[in-house]
Amino acid sequence: MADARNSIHVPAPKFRPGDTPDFSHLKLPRAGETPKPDVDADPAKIRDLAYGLVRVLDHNNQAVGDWNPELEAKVLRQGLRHMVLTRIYDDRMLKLQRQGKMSFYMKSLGEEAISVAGVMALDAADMLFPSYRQQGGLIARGKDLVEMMCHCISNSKDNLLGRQLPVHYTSAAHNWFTISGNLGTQFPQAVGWAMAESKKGGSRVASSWIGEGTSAEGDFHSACTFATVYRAPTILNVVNNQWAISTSQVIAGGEATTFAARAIGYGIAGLRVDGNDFLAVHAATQWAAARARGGHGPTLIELYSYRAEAHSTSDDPSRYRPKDEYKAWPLGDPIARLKDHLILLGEWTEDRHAALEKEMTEHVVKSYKEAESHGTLHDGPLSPVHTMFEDVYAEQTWNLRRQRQDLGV
Amino acid sequence: MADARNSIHVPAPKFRPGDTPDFSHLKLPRAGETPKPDVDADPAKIRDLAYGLVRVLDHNNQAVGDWNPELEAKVLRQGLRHMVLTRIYDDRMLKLQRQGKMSFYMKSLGEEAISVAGVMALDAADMLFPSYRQQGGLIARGKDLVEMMCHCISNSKDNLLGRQLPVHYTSAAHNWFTISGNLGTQFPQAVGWAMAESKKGGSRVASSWIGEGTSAEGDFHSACTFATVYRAPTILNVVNNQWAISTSQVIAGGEATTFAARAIGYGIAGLRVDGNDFLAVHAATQWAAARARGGHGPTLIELYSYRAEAHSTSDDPSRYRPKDEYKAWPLGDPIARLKDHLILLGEWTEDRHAALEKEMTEHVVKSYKEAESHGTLHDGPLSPVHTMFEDVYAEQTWNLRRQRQDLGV
Amino acid sequence: MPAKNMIQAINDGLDVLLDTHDDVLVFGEDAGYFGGVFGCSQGLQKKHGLDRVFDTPINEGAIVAAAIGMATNGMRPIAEIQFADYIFPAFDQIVSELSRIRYRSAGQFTTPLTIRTPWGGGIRGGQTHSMSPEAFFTHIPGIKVVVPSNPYDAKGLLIAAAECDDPVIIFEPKRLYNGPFDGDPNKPALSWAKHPKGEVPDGRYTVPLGEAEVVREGSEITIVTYGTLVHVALNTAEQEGVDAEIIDLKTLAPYDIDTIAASVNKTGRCVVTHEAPRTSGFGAELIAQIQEECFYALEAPIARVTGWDTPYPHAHEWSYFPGPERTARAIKRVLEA
Amino acid sequence: MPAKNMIQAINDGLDVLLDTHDDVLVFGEDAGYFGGVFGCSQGLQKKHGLDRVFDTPINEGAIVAAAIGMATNGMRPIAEIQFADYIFPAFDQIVSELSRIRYRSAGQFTTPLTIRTPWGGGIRGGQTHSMSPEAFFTHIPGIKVVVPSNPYDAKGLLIAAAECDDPVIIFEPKRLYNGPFDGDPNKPALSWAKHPKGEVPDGRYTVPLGEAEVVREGSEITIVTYGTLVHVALNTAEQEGVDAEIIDLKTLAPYDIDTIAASVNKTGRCVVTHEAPRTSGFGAELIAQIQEECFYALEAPIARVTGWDTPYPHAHEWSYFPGPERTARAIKRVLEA
Ligand SMILES: Cc1ncc(C[n+]2csc(CCOP(=O)(O)OP(=O)(O)O)c2C)c(N)n1
Ligand SMILES: Cc1ncc(C[n+]2csc(CCOP(=O)(O)OP(=O)(O)O)c2C)c(N)n1
Ligand SMILES: [Mg+2]
Ligand SMILES: [Mg+2]
Repeated sequence: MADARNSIHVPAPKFRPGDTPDFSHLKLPRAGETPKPDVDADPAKIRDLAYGLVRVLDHNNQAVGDWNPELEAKVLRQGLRHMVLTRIYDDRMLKLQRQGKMSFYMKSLGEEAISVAGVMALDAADMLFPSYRQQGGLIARGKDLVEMMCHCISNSKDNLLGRQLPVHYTSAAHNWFTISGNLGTQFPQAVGWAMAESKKGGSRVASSWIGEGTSAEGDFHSACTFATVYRAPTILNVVNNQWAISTSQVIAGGEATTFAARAIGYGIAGLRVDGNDFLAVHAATQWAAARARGGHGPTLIELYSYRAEAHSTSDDPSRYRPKDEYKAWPLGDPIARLKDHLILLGEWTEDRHAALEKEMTEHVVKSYKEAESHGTLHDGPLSPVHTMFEDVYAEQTWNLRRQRQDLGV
Repeated sequence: MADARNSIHVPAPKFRPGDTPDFSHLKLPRAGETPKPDVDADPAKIRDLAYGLVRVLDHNNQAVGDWNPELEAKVLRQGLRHMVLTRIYDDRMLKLQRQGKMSFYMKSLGEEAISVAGVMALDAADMLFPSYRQQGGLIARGKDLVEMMCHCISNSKDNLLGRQLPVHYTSAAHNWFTISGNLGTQFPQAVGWAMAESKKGGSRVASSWIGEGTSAEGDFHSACTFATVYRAPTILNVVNNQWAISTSQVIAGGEATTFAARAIGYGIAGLRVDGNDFLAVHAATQWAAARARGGHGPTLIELYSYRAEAHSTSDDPSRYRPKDEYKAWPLGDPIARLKDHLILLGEWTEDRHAALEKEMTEHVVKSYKEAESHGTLHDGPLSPVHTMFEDVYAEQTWNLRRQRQDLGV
Repeated sequence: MPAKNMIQAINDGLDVLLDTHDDVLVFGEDAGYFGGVFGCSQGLQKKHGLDRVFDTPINEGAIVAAAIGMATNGMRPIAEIQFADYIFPAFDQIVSELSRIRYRSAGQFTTPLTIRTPWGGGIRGGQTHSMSPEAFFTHIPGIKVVVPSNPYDAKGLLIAAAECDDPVIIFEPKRLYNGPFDGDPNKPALSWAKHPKGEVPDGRYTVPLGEAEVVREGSEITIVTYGTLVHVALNTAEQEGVDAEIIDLKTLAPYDIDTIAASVNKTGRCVVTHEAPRTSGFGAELIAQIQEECFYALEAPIARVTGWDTPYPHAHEWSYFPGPERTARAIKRVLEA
Repeated sequence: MPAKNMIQAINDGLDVLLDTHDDVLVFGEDAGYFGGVFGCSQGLQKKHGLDRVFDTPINEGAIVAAAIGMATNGMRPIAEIQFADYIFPAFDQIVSELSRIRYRSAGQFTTPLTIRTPWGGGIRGGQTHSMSPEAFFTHIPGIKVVVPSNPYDAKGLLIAAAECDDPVIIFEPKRLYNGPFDGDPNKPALSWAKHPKGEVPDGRYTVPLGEAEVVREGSEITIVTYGTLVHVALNTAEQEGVDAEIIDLKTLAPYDIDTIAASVNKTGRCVVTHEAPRTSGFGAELIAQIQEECFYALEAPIARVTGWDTPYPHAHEWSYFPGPERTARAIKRVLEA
C-alpha cells in the first residue's frame, strides 16, 4: 500500500510487450472450494463469494462441488456446439473483414462460455441486454446465422437496414435488446425492464452484460442503485476479460479488489465466477435467475476470463501486452475444458469433436454464401436509401420528408 | 427478503406523518465498540468498519475507546463555539429569509458536528469541496460572518456578485471550493484536485461532502473509481442525514446496507461514524487525513446523522415525516453532547454556555446589521449590473460585449 | 369547466393517464409520496398505488435509463426530472439511447416515454433552477420537444405526449405554474382562474403535438415564441399597441413551420423570443428556417430577444429575463428597419 | 519544415506543451501507454512519465470532473475523449460545472483545461463513431469550441487552447487525421505531405482562437464552414468553377463574425455547411446572425448543407455525408435565386 506521495499512482499491468507472462501470483480458489448458498440467501451473509471463484470443472475437467449444475449430457453437448459455432463464426467473420467484406468486427475468443452458458441457463422468455461481445448468446438463442451475417455485412437483408455497425445485433424475436455502441447504457435499462416485469407480475428476468472496463461508467452505478432499491429481477454480468482495449483491468479499478465486490457496496448478491468454465457460468446464472424469479433481488456476477484476441479489428494488442499472454492465462480454454469434460464422461470423443468442427465450418461457409447473395456493404445491394429517413419517429416529420426529397430518394 | 413478485418493491421509511417514531430497531454499536485500525491498514482487513459506528462519546457523554482523539479542552471549546455560532447563524438567517431578506436558505441543524469537526480535523491548507449544508466548516475556517451574509443577501458586497443562490458560498482564501447547485459534481472534482496534489508532491488532502441522497448520482461512482485507481489523497464524506428532501435514505439505497459499505466495493477504506459526535467525526477525519497524507489512499466516511430541519426554505417536512421524528432520533444533539462532555471534564459550565450563546447571538445580529448596510437583494444596492456579463470567459467575447451594450449597462 | 392552475392541470393529466392506461407509470425524485417539489403528482401515489407512482433515487441518468427499459417492456413511463437544470446527467441516455432505439433497432424496440421537467426562470432560482435548455434537445433527431404555455395546453399536450409512440420531453415553464406572467415582476401575481386557458376540461382530451397556435392575430409583425414569453409577447403587443401576430409554438420539435411561414409571409417582419441564451438557442433554428422560407417577404432582418450568453444570474434575474421592455425595443427596431 | 499528418501534428503539439509547461497533464481512455486509439499521444508517456500522460478508467464524466479538479489545483489538463460520440456522459460536468466555475466563483476559481476529441464521420464508424455534436457546446456560455481543418492549425490551435485560461473543446475531424478529404470516398486517399498546411513548424507556435480564415477568396458567394467540409467546399468550388469565397471558421465559439459579415456583405450570397444534423445545428446560429448583420446585402436566402436529421447511418454513410454534389446544388440554388 505505502506509495510515496510524489506522483500520481497510476496502476500498470504486470506484463508488457516483451515480458514473459506468469500468472502464478493470482490466488484462484480451486473448483468446488467456493460454497453455494441458497437462492434466497441474505446478501449480507454471502459477501465472501465476491472474493471467491465459483468453479465446477477442476484441473482434470471433472465437475466437482456444490455448484455443479448436473446438467444432462445433451445440454452440455448443445453448449459445446454453440461455443464451437461461435468460435468458428468469429474466425470466419474476422477473415471476411480482413477481405473487406465488412467494415468492422469483434471476436469473443476465449469468452464463449460466458455468453453461451449465460444464455442457456435462462429461459427463452428472459430478456437479454448484451454488450458487443456476447454473440455466443445470440447463437445459443437460435438466431439464424445468415441473418447475423446479413447484418454484419450491411446488405439488403440486414434487419437493421444498414444503420448499425457490424456485431451490434438486434433481435426482438430472440428477446435480444438492440446493442449500443455506447458502453454501459444497457445496464440500467435492463434494470428498468425488470422493474416493469415486477410491475406486471411476470416471472421473466433481465440479464445484462458489460465489460470490466465499462463498469467504471456512471451507468454501472445507476444500474446497481436502482437494482438494489427496487429489488429488480436482474442479473448484472461484468465480464472481466482483463482488458479494455489497451488498458488492463487495474485501470478500471481492479487493483484494490474484485469487480464482484462492487455488489457488496450495494447490499446485493455478488458472485465471482470462472468465466472459462461452462458449468460454473451456467450454475451461477441459474442461481441468479432463480433468485431473481423468487423475488430475492438482483445478482452481480463477475465473470473472470481473458480477452484472447484483439479488442476489435481496429487494434493491435501486441502493442500493449505480451503476444502469448493468453497462453499463460491459468483458466484455460472454455471449449477445450467442456470438451474434455464430456470426453471424461464418455459423452464425447475427439472424432465427434472434429466432426462437429467440420459441420460448423461448413454451416458457416454455407451461411455466408447465402448471406453474400443478398449483397455486401462494399458491392451492395444495400437496404433502400430512403430507409435512412425512417424510424427516426413513428411517423416521418416534415423536416425528414423534405430531406428525403432533397436527396431524391 | 422474500418479496412477492407482483409489484415493484418500493422501499418506504418506517414512519410517516401521524406515526409515532421509534428507532429502537436500529442496532447502533456502542461508543468504543468499533475498533480503530492503523492509518495504513489494508482496506481488505477493515471491511467491518463499514458496518460498525465510530463513536467516542458514550451515553454519559464520556469519551471512550480507541477512537478518542484526546483533543485539548481548548480545541473542544473552539469546536463548541463554531457549532453554536453555526446554529445561531442558521436560525437567524432562516428568520431573515422568512422576512424576505433573502430568496432562499438551508439550515444544518443537528449536523453541525459533521461540518465543524470535519474541517477542524484538517489543516487550513487542505482543500474543501462541500455541499450546501457544510456552512459550519466555513465558519470553522474563520470566514467573516459579514461576508457570508453579504453573499446570502446578494448585496453590493456579495463576493459572488449576486450570481449564486444564497448558501452557495465560494471562498478561495479559505480553500473552500465554489459550491454547486448540481448535486454531487464536486465529489469527482475533489479527486482530481487530489490527483494534482499527488502530482505536485504536495501533502494537502481534499475533503468533499455529499448527502446520502446524492450518493445515488453517477458522480459518486466517478469519484470512488478515480479515487481507488489513482489512490488519490481524498476524504469522501457521505452525510447520511436520513432524508433527501422528502425521500428517506432507503430510496437512496440504504435499505440493503450502509453507505459506508460502498467503500468496500471499490477496495477503499470505509468508516461509518456517529455524525452527531464531535469527537468521533474529528477522530475519523483525522484518521482519514493521515491515511491520505501517508499515501495510503482515500477514505469514504458515512456520517450517520439526522436532518433536523426542513430541507430548505422551500419545503415542509411535516408532509412526509412525523413532526417530532428528530426528537426520537437516538444519536442526540451534537452541541448538547459536546457541551455536556466539556462540563463533565470540568472545562465548561452552563453559565459559560449561556454566555457563549449570548455572545454568538450578538455577533450574528451585529454582523447582519453591517451586512445589511451594504444592501439586500430586495432593496439593493446590488453589484453593478454590468458584472453579469463578466467572468463568463477570461476576456469578454464580442457577443457578450454587444449584449452588455444592448442592455445599456 | 373547472379553473385550474398549471400544476393542477398537469396533476389532472397524470391522473387521467393513470386511470385510463394500465401501462402508465409516474416517477421521479420526490415525485411519489410527496408528489413532486411543485406538487404536480400530489395525491397520485395514494390513489394509484406505490408501484405506479413512486420516488426514485437521485440519479437522473438512471431515471431515464430505467424508463427506457420499462418502455421496452410495455410501459409508458412518465418521468419527472426535478428541474430542467438537472437533466444533464441523463443527457447521454437521451442522446445516445432514447432518441435512437427505434432507429437503430429498425423499429423492433420503441420507447414511448415522456419526460416532464420544470423549466425557465423568473422564480429567483439562480443559475441552477432557471435554465431553458430546450435548444439542446431540438438538435437530437428522434426526440419531440414540447413547451406548454397554459393549463389547458399543459394537460392536453401531456396526454398527447404520453400516448405518442415517440419519446417526448415536456418543458414546463415553472414561472407559469401558478399564474400567467406578463413579464413585470413588480405587478401583483395573476391567477389562471381568470384566464380562458385556465379552463381545463375534466377527463381525457389532447392538444396535438407539432401544431402551433396563433394566439393573437396581427398584420404588422410576427412574434414567434413559446412558454413564459408567450405572455410577455402578448403583454408587449398590447402595451405598445403593435398589430403583432403572436405564435405560441407549443411543440419545438418538430416545429410547425407552416403556421410560422404563413404568418411571416403575411407580415414581412419577425421577432423570435426565448429565455435561453442567444447563441445557438432555438431562435437560431427558427430564424434560419424562416429566412429560407420567407426571404422574399421579409422587409427587415429577423430579430432575436433572448437571455444573455451567461448563466442565469440570481440577483440580476430581471436584467437577464427578456421582458416587455426588451421585446418592445426589438419590435420597434424591426418595424422601423 | 517537416510535413506531418494531423495525428503527428497533434502529437507534436502535446509534446511541445508537455515540454514547455510543467502543469500540463495528458490523459484519457487508452491515451497513456497505448497513446490513444488514433495515436495522438503515442510515445508521450514514455517520454514524459507515467504521471503526466496516463490512462483513465472508462468514464468520460469522471475524466472531465477530475480535470476540473486538477485545473483548480494549478494544472492545465488536456483530456482526450475517445470519440466525440462519447462525450455525453460528461455533458453535465461540462454544462453545469466546467463552463461556470469562473462565473459562479466570480473568478476565484478557473478551469484552464482542454478537451480533445475525434469528431465527424466519413470513416464508416456508424452512428456511434461519427457524430458532430459541436452545436450543443456552442450553446454553453463559458466554453470555447474549436475545429481545426489541417495539421498546421491542429497544432497551433491546440497550443493556443492549452495556454488559454478558458475551457476549450477541440473537435478533431477524424476523417482528416491521415489526409485531406475532398468528399469523394472513391478517390485514392490524399496525403498531408503534399498540402501546404501539412507543413508543421517544430516547437511552439499558436493559431489564435476566435479568428476565422478566408481560405479562398471569391466574389460570387460565401461558403462558411469548418473541419472536414472546408476541403469539400474548396473542392466543390474548383470543380464547379464558382467564384466562391470560403471561410474556415476554426473557432465556433466565439465565432469570428467580422470575417463572416465582411465576406457576405461583399458577395451577397451565402451557404453554410456542416456534417451535423440540420435542425438546430451550428449553421442555424450562423445564419441567424448573418441575416441580422448582412440583411440588406443578401440577394438570396442563405442555404444550409448539412447532415440529415437522423443518426449517422453506417451503410448509407455517403448518402448522409454532405459532399460536393449536395454542396454544388446548394451553391447553384443560391446563385440562381
Ligand atoms: C461511452 C463510451 N466510451 C468509450 C467507448 C470506446 N470503447 C469501446 S469498447 C471500449 C473498451 C471496453 O472494455 P470492456 O468494458 O472491458 O469490454 P471488452 O471490450 O473487454 O469486452 C472502449 C473504451 C465507447 N464505446 N463508449
Ligand atoms: C443533479 C441534481 N438533481 C436534483 C437536485 C435537486 N435537489 C436538491 S437537494 C436534493 C436532495 C439532496 O439530498 P441529500 O443528498 O441527502 O442531501 P441533504 O439535503 O440531505 O443534505 C435534491 C433532489 C439537484 N440540486 N441536483
Ligand atoms: Mg474487458
Ligand atoms: Mg440527506
